[in-house]
Amino acid sequence: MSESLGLLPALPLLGFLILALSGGKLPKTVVALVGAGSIGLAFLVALNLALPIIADDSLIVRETLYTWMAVGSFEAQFGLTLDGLSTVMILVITGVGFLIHLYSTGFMADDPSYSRFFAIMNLFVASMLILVLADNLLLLYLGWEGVGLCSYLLIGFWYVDPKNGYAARKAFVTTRVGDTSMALGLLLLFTQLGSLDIQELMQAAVANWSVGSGLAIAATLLLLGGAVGKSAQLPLQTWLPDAMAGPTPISALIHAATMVTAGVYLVARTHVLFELAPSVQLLVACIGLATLLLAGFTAMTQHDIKRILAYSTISQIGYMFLGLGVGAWSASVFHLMTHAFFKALLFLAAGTVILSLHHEHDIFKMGGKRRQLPIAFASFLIGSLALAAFPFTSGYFSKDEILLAALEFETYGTWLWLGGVIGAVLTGFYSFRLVFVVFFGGSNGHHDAREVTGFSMAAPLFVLMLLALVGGFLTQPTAAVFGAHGQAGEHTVSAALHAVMIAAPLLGMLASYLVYGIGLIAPDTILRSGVARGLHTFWFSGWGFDWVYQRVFVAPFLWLARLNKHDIFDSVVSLLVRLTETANELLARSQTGSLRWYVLSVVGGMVVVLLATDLGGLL
Amino acid sequence: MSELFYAGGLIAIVSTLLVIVQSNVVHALIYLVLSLLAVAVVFFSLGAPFVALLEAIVYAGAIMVLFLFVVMMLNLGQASRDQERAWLPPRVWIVPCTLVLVLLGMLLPQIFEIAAVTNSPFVEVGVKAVSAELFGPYVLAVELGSFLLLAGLISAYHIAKR
Amino acid sequence: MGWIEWQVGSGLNIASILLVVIVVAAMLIWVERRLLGFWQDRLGPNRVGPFGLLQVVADMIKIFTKEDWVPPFADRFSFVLAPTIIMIVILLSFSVVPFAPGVGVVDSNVGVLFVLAMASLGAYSVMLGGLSSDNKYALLGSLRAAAQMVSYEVFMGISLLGVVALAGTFNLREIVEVQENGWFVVPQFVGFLIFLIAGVAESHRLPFDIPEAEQEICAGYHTEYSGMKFGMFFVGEYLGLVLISSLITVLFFGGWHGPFGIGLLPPLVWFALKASAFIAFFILLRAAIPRPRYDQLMSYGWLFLLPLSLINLLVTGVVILAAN
Amino acid sequence: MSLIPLEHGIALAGLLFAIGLVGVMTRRNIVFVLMSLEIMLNSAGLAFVVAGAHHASAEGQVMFLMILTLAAAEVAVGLGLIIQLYRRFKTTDIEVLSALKG
Repeated sequence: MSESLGLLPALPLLGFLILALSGGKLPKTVVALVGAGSIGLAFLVALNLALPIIADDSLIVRETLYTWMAVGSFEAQFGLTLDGLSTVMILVITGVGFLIHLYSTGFMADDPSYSRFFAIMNLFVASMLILVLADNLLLLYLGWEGVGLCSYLLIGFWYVDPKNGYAARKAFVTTRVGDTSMALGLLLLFTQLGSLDIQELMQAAVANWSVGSGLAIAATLLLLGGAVGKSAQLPLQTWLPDAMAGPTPISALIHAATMVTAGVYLVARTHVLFELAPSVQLLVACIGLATLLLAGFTAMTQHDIKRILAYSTISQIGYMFLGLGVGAWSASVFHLMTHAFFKALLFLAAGTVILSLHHEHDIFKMGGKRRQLPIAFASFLIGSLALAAFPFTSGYFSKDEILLAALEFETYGTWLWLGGVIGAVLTGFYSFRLVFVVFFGGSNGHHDAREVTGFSMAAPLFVLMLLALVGGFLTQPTAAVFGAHGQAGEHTVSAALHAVMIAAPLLGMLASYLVYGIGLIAPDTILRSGVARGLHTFWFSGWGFDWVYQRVFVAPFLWLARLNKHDIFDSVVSLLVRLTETANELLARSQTGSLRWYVLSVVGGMVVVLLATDLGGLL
Repeated sequence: MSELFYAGGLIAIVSTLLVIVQSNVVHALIYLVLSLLAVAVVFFSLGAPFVALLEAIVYAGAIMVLFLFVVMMLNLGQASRDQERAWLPPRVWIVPCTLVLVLLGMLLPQIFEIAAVTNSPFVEVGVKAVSAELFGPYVLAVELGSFLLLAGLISAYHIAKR
Repeated sequence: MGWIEWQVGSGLNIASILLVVIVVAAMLIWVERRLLGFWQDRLGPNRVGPFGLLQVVADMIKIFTKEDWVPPFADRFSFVLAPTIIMIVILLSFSVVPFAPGVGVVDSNVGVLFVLAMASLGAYSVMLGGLSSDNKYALLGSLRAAAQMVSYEVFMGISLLGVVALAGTFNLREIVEVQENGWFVVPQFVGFLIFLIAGVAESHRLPFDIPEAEQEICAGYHTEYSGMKFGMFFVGEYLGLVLISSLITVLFFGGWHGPFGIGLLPPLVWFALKASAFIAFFILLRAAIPRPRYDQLMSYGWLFLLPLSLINLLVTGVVILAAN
Repeated sequence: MSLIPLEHGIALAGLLFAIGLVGVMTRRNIVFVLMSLEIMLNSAGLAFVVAGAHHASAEGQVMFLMILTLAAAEVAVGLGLIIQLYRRFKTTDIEVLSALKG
C-alpha cells in the first residue's frame, strides 16, 4: 500500500521521461498509449489508495521516500501524505486528467508536436500530484513550481505565434509574483516555527501563536499571495484569460480542472493557520467575492468562447475562495471537485466546437449549431446547468453549501451571501448566453460544421456529463481533515432564502433567454445608451485591469529598462573589461609573431631575473 | 685523456661557432657534424665510450643525415645563400651576443666556484653498466622514450605527407 | 711471422695494415674485372704485364696524373671533402678489425659500435658528393644513397646484436675468441644473411648500386668527379668490400680460427682465405644478379628485413635467457 | 688516468649552449634555428654525461640517451614541419610565419 503512494507521481513522471527522451521519434499510437495510459494507471492506483480512505476518513497514509535535502538542522524529506483532502485531489487530478488525456489523443491527432504535448501534460500531472501529496511545504513548493513551469510550456505550446509566447510569459510572470510571496511565506514559517512539515507546522502554529497574532497574519497573507497568483484571483487574475492561447485540452486540464485549484488547495491545506488569522480569512472571502463578481460581469460581455469559460473559471474559484474565507473548507473543496467536472466538460465541449469550426473562437460567428453538434450541445447544456447551479446538478449542491456558509458567517455574512447570489445570477446569465448564442438561433454564416468526434473524444464527454449531473451526490472524506467546524453541517436557513438561492441562477437564465434566446431585447438596443456602452467596454476589458497593469507596472518597468539599457551598474564591470582590453592591446604589441623576438625576450627575462637574484645575493 | 678532452672541447666550440655564422646550410651541417663528433670525443675522454659512439651513430650519423636529406629536398641554391648573408648584418648579432655574454658572465664564475672541490679519477662506465641502469631503474623512461619515438614517427609522417 | 713480436696497436702493425688493406683494395680493381670476365665468359684486362697484373699500376698512373678538376658550379668545400670522408671512415673502421692474435690497430670494447658509427658517417660521403656537384643526376643519386644507407644501417645494426648477445661483448677480438669452438654462422644464420644483404647495400655494390646506377642516373653521386677524387670513391668502394668481407669473417665465421678447430694454417692465413672467399662471392653477386628497382629495395628492407632481424634478435634473446 | 675537472666539462656544455642560444636568437632560416636547437640539446646531454662521469655513474649516460631519443623525435617532427612550410610558403624564413602576432 505504502509503495503505491510513491507510484502515484512516479507513473506520470515515467510517462514524461519516456516521451521526452524519445525525442518525438515514437509513433503516435505509442505516444497516446504512454501519455494517456500512464495517467489511467495512476487513476487506478489513486482509486486503490482512495477506497480505504473514503471508507474511513480519519485514515492517513504517510510515506517518506528519501531525504531530499539536509542542511544544518533543516531536513526536508521527500515525503508523501495521503489524507482525506489529498484523496479528493488525487482522484480529481488523475480522474479528470485521464479523461482529458483521452480526449487529447483525438483532439491533438493532427498536431506535429504530439509527443511533446503528452510529455508536458504528463509532467504537469506528476507535478500536481507531488503538490497535493507533499507532506511538507517545501515539497509542495516543488510541485507548485513544476505546475507553473508546465503551464508556461503548455500555454506557449503553439510557440510559433509570438502572441502565444507572450501569453505564456504573462502567465508565468504573473504567477511568479504570487510564488515569490509564497516563498517568503515559507521562509517566515520556517524561521518562526522551525519546520516545514505540514503536520508539525500546524501543531506548532496552534501552540505558539494566538488568534489574530501579527505573525499569523503575515504568514497567511504571504501564503494567500501565492494562492491568489496560482488561482487567478484578484488582483492577479489577468493571466488566466490570456492563457487560453494553448490548445483547448490544456485549458481544460490546467486552467479549469486542476492547476488553478492549487491555490484553493493550499489555503485548505493550511486552514489551521488561516483560522489563527480571522482578518486574513475575511480578506480571503472578500477577494473571492470581488473576483467572482468582477469575472461574472466580464464574462457577460466577452465574445471569445474560451475567454468566457476562462472568466467563468475565475468566477467559480472566487466562490471557492469565498467558501474558504467563511470557513466552509469542506464546501470549497466540494465545489472544487464539482467545478473540475463541469468545467472540464465545458472546455472539452468547447474544444469540439472550435475544432469543428476550424478554430473559430468568436461565439457570434457560430450560432444554430444544435443539430450539427449534438454531443457538444448536450455537453454544453449539462455543463452550463451545473455551472449555473441549476437545482440537483452537481454545481447546485456545492454552491449552495458555500452560500449557506457565507450567510452564517458572523462578520458581513449577509453581504457576502448577497454578493454570492448576485454572482449566481450573473453565472446563469453568461453561461446560457453562451448556450443560446452558439447553439440556437440561425446559423451565422459559418459553414460545414461537422462534429469531429471519435470514441476517444466522445467517451470523456459522456463520462463528464454524468459526473457533472450527479457529482453532487458524491461524498468526500474530508471531515477528519477539517474537523467539525469546517464541515457543512445541517444549515438552518429559512425557506425564503433558499428559494432566493435557487431562483437566482434561474433569473439569470431567463434574462439570457429573453435577450439571446428569443431576442426580446436585442443586445444592440441596450448598448445604445451611453452608460451601458461604457459599462460594456469597461467589463469587456476585464475591468481595465490589464490597462491599469500596463500603465502601473509594465510601462514603468519598460521605461526603467530602457533607461538602464546600457546598464549603469555594468559600467563598473565594463571598466574592468576595458582595462583588461587596454592591457591586452599593449601586451599584444609584444606578440610580434617573430620567433627570434620571443627567444630574445625569454633570454632577456632570464638575464633580468638572474641579475636581480645575483644583486639580491650580493646585497 | 685530458688532452683528448681539451682538444675535443676546443674543436667543438670552434666548429659550433662556425655553424651559427655560416651562410651555407650544407657547410653549417658539416661543421655541426664535426662539432658533434668532437663532443663524442669528449664523451670518450670522460670514460663514456658507449654514448660517445651513440652520439656518432645517432646524432651525427642519423639525425644530421636527416637534416642533410631535407636540405637536399629543399635544394636551396645560391639565392638562398645570398639571402642568408643579407639577413646577417653585424648589428643583428649585438643584442643576442650581449645577452648571452651576460648570462655566461653570471654562469661561469658560479660553475667554477661550486665544482672546483672534487675531482674523481677517470673511470670508464661501459655499455654493460649503462644497459643495466637503463633496463633496471630507468626501464619506465625507456618505455616513455619508445612512446616518444612512436609519436614522433607518426606525426612526422602525417606532417610531411602531401 | 715468428721473427717479429706482433702487438696490437704498435706502429708496425698500423703501418702494415694500412698498406696491405690499400694494396688489396687496389688490386681488387683488377681481380674484379678478371673474375667478371671469367664468369661472363670473356677475357677482362690481360694486356698490361703478366695476366694484366700491371693494369692496376697503369690505372694508378692515369688517375694520379689526371687534372684535379673541380666544376665551377660545384660547392668546392663539400666537393673536396666528400671523397675523403669515405676513405677516412672505412680506413678507420679497419682499426678495430682483429685480423689475427696480435694483429690489429685497436682492441676496443665497443668495436662493433665503432664499425656501425663509421658506417653511418660514410653516408655523408655520398650525400655531400651528390649535393655539392649541383647536378640533378648527382642529387638524385645522393638522395637514393642517403635513404638506402640510413635504412640498411638499421638492419645491419640489429642483425649484429644477435652475435653481440651470444658473445656477451662489443669487442670484436673477444667475439672472435668466443667462436673458437663454433662459428656464429650456425646459431645466427638469419643474422648472417641479413648482415650480408645489408653489407652489400651499405657499400652500394651491385646489385644494390642504385645510387650510382649508370643506366638510370649516369653514375649518380660521382658523375662530376674525375681524377684522384674519383679514385678515392673508387678505391673506397673496394675498401668497403674488403671491410664487409672481413667483418663477416670476424662476426660469423670465426675470424682467424680454422673450421672445426683445425689449426693447420697460421691464423692470418685463415682470415685472409675466408675474407677472400667472401670478396669473390660479392664479385659473383655482381656478375649474377640484376639490379632491383629503388622502391623494391626500400620496401624489401623495411617490410621484410626489419621484421626478420627483430624476430631474430627476439628469438636469440629468448634462447639465451632459456639457456641461463 | 689524468683528471678532467668537472667544471671544465660543465663550462664546455655551457659554452655550447650559449652558442646554440645565440644561433636561435639570430638566425632567420628555420633550418638554422633547428640546428641551433640541436646544439643546445646536445650541450644539455653533455652536461649530464660530464656529471655522470664525475660520479663514475651510468645515470648521466642514461639521461643522455633520453635526450638523444628526444632529439630524434624532435628532429623528425621539426623537419617534417620545415618541409611542409617550405611547400606552403616557398621560403625558410621564420619571420614570414608570423600569423600569430597579436
